[in-house]
Amino acid sequence: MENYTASEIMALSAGRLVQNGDILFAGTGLSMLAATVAKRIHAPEAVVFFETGGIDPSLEELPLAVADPRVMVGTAVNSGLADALSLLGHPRFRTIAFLGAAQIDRFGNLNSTMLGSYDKPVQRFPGSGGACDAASLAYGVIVFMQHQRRRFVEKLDYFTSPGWLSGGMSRWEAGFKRGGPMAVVTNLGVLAFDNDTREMYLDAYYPFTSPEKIAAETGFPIDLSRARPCALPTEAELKTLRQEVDPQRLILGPLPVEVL
Amino acid sequence: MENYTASEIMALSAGRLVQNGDILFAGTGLSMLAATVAKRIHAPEAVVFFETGGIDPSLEELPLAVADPRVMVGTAVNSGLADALSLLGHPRFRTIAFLGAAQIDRFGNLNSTMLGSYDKPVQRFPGSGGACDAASLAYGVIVFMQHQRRRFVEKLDYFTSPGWLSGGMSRWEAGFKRGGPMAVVTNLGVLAFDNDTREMYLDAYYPFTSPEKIAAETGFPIDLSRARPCALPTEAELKTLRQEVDPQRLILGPLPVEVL
Amino acid sequence: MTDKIMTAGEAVDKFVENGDQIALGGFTVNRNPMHIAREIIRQRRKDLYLAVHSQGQAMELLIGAGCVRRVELAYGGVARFAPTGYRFKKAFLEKRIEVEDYTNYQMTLRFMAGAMGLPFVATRSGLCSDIVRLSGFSPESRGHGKVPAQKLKVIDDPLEPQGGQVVILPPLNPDVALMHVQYAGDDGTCRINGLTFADIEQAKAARKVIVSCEQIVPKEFIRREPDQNCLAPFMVDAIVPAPFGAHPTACHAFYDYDPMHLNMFKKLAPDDDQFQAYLEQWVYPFESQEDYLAAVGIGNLLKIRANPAWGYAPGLDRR
Amino acid sequence: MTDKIMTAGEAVDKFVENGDQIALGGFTVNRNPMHIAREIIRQRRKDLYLAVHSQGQAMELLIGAGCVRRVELAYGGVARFAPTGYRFKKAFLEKRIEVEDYTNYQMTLRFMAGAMGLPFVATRSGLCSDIVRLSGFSPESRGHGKVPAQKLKVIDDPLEPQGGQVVILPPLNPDVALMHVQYAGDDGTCRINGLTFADIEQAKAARKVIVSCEQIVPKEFIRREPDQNCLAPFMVDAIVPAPFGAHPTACHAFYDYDPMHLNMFKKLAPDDDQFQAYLEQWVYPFESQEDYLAAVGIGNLLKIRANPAWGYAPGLDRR
Repeated sequence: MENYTASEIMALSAGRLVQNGDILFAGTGLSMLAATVAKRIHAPEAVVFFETGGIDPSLEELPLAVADPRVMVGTAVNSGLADALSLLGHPRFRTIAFLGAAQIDRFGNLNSTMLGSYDKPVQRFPGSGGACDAASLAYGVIVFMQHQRRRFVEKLDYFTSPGWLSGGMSRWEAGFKRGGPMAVVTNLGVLAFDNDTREMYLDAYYPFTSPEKIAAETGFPIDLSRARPCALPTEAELKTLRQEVDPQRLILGPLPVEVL
Repeated sequence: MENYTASEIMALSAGRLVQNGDILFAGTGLSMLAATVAKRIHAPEAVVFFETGGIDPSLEELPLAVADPRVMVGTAVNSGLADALSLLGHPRFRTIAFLGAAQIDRFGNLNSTMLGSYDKPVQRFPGSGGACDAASLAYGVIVFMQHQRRRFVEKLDYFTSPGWLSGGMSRWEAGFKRGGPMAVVTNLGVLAFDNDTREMYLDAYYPFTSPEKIAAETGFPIDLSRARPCALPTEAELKTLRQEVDPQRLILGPLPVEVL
Repeated sequence: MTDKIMTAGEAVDKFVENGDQIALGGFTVNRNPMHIAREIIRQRRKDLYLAVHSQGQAMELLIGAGCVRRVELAYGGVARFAPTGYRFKKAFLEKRIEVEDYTNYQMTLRFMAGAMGLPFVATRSGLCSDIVRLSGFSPESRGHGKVPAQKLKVIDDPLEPQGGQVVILPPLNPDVALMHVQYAGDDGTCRINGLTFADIEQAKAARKVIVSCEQIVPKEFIRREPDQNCLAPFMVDAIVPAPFGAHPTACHAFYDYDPMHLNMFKKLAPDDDQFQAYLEQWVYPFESQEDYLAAVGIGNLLKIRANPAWGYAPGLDRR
Repeated sequence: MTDKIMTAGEAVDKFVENGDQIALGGFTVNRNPMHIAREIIRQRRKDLYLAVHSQGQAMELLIGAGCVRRVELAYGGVARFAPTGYRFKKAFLEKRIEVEDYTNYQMTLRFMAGAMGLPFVATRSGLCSDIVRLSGFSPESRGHGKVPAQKLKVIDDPLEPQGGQVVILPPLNPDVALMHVQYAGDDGTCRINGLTFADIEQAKAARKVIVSCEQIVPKEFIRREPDQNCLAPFMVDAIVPAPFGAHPTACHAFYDYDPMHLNMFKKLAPDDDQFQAYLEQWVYPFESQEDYLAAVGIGNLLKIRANPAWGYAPGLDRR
């Protein structure tokens, strides 16, 4: 047994991708934790903002929604959607968006709208919200996913948010000025995208899994040749995450058995 | 000698065109007086706003500029240009704009930019400011002019603000959804526009002038057949204007000799 | 004192008609115009056409109660209390509503274009996505009533030959905007504390505006700080006094969202009969907000009451 | 405490280069960034390319001092103190500057488009006018540096076949925005009291932002009321402490415009030699704002000091 949970290593793995000074477009859940833990550990000048308009809140309590009143306190500016969503694409800033989705394809395109079709709907998800905006306009995107075959698919039922489109140069050819997914952080490992083909490959796997298990849970062929074991959470990282970021474990959920 | 000045009868004549509930896009100078006197006399629910963003200020002192701090006090909302200039075209409201100009043509098109041309400039005026926006988007426009041949011209040196364009239906054909000049208030009289041709005609002349004098000061042929003497300022109107609206006579200038 | 001050019953009766396009203020769990939404259900409005970005508990009730025929939205959910809105999902899957998907930025820009009188607005957000390629509204509905002739259009950048493609979006000018604010002056001037979401754009874009508010204050008071105000009185058609009028969603500086109520709703919402029971218990009986609040209970209201240092209820049990 | 706090000398040296496109904050007689403008003159910047809506005293000085080559504007004047700016008019007529005329709404929309990353913005304002038909910039300048390839474009409404024509405007993304505000936090957060004009859009559209302010306050203080703040610290490159930094233009809640100074300027401005004498007396000698204010004189500063009940100086002799 490890002394950390999948949620914890996910939050920390994503947080490590944040650079000091980044402007972070956070959702709730794990993305909130990743942003906050990065700020507390190695990126103190990173700024968290919410699509609802809260810019750089103090976050004394964890918001459970991007419209939580907890995103409106201690902020530099309280504004609204127009202001916050404009910031996503601002060329002065390295804006990094954390997104989740129901489905992802090998180029990091996302579905958070539905299964089936408008004519024959099978399942409905909430829809883009600001996800498609972030995927279109931000400097970079970090995707959180549950690693399951039905979520890592050959073809999205609905294409909500643009990743690397069909790979290669297609994103630029379409008219996007920047952006694209940087990494996919799952409960099994961290995936990245090849610099030329923009196809997903396995970058790192957690100690409690293996490249083979990840391949089995991925619904399209995936390059394992560059896979390496993921760096373990340090004691200091876990302490910050548990004691400062989510002490009530509202998002992290139960502690690992070992620690309990 | 009359017991009122040209400025006074101009302000009052323009003010009479205001209806209760109108949303008034005011400049400074006479337009400010016309709006304020109308509010105090017969249009108490009219609202004055400024392109700078001051909506419905209390106007305890007369502003000398649309960016005067006096337009920011007692307001319903302090905003900015985007908000105020958007209000001009709002289809819910009868927005009336008061404009001045250096030149006007028979269809009420205005020049407030220059004489001569970019290549061979002869005189420079400040430019459109919000005038072209108001002329394009407002429900109606009231123009203040000094009545001189060189200002009432066959052809504008520069076409800053659209009036009835070339008359008839041309304003609608161009793509404008509403608007057009309602009246031109000068130091000699009040001019209006024919409902079909949209050509300017003389509607009313002040007691101290005559249709013939007005025709002589107008640089294009003008229909005098509908001209009638202008209603005189009442004692009550003059009292409101002098005692409440511009007691310092910052805009009205000297009192008439008779009153002095 | 304006004669626009009235009850929710009067406001809905006067300004909301069957088939109207309605913009709902707030965002998921915050400042939803719940008191007005409940009144719309009580007055049994039908075939409403919602235009929203990220809704929210008000949309859940309105769709669940069968008031809605058509929705343009970016997001349908109540955050952690319903990652996808239960009634929204069910109505979509059972094809009882037609849904057109946009993004939050697109919806915000469309409200902004409507508010500013712009003929359309352009963005690159959504290029190549199904949001741009597909439409959830039936072809027969196109061009009728408020349904735009086209969902949007993709064109080459008219200014930059090398600029690639851009998405052209139609403005929104809803029949009615509903919003809940903290303060209204007795002249009708409105003030929002905390984030404004897209409420101001929505109100300015709409033909009619119904505002419910926590408190009505004198004109002289609200105009002392006009920098903080967001809507002039002439933009507003009805001011509805409604303390806790956003409950069970939050209202910054007044109260937090109500996790007890939202968790209870979460349990009932997926089932048709149980949802009906919720309406029977929490919506139909209460013409007055006071009676509704009595049912919520003073104990719960005190739990969610905001602490002025934070504007929310610190330490609230939110599980 | 941010390391962005610096003198005007340092800010101009670091962030303003010859040939830069500069957006000036304020409007005619209000909140012009005068302290920074004077410093730009002292540092003898050349060939500046101003992008403004309705300027203003700062533009008068910059054009008069020969710092400016090119202007995009809607209005050049100082209200009653110069219905058309004297130095602006003279430079235009003598062809020492190239001028491109737009409208206030058009300029505001262009800044907004720049701030929001919109590829362009559309309006019907100006259809059929010479603003739309003519260009004051030379054909040779087109497409070079910040000069847009086209002033604007008139196209058929792409969404509505019966919608007529619309004007398509290019966004503005100036190299530098200059603005004067009432308060900055020591973290760089900015707050404006009173009207914002288009300052916020201008700052958000710009690549670099220099802010002068009346007072610097602690981060903890300015963030107590974030609803009132307008710019986050990361948007700002330099914070310049500058009490009376907009003088002789007004700064709401701090001071009125200075009619004595503006009338004096009005007398001197039309004549080249006398204007030069003005610069020698009021601009070149003063590296520090304190020395400039000493020259203005405490008596005059007290006359224009704002009364907090109104935010201006009631009864000020403004003839």
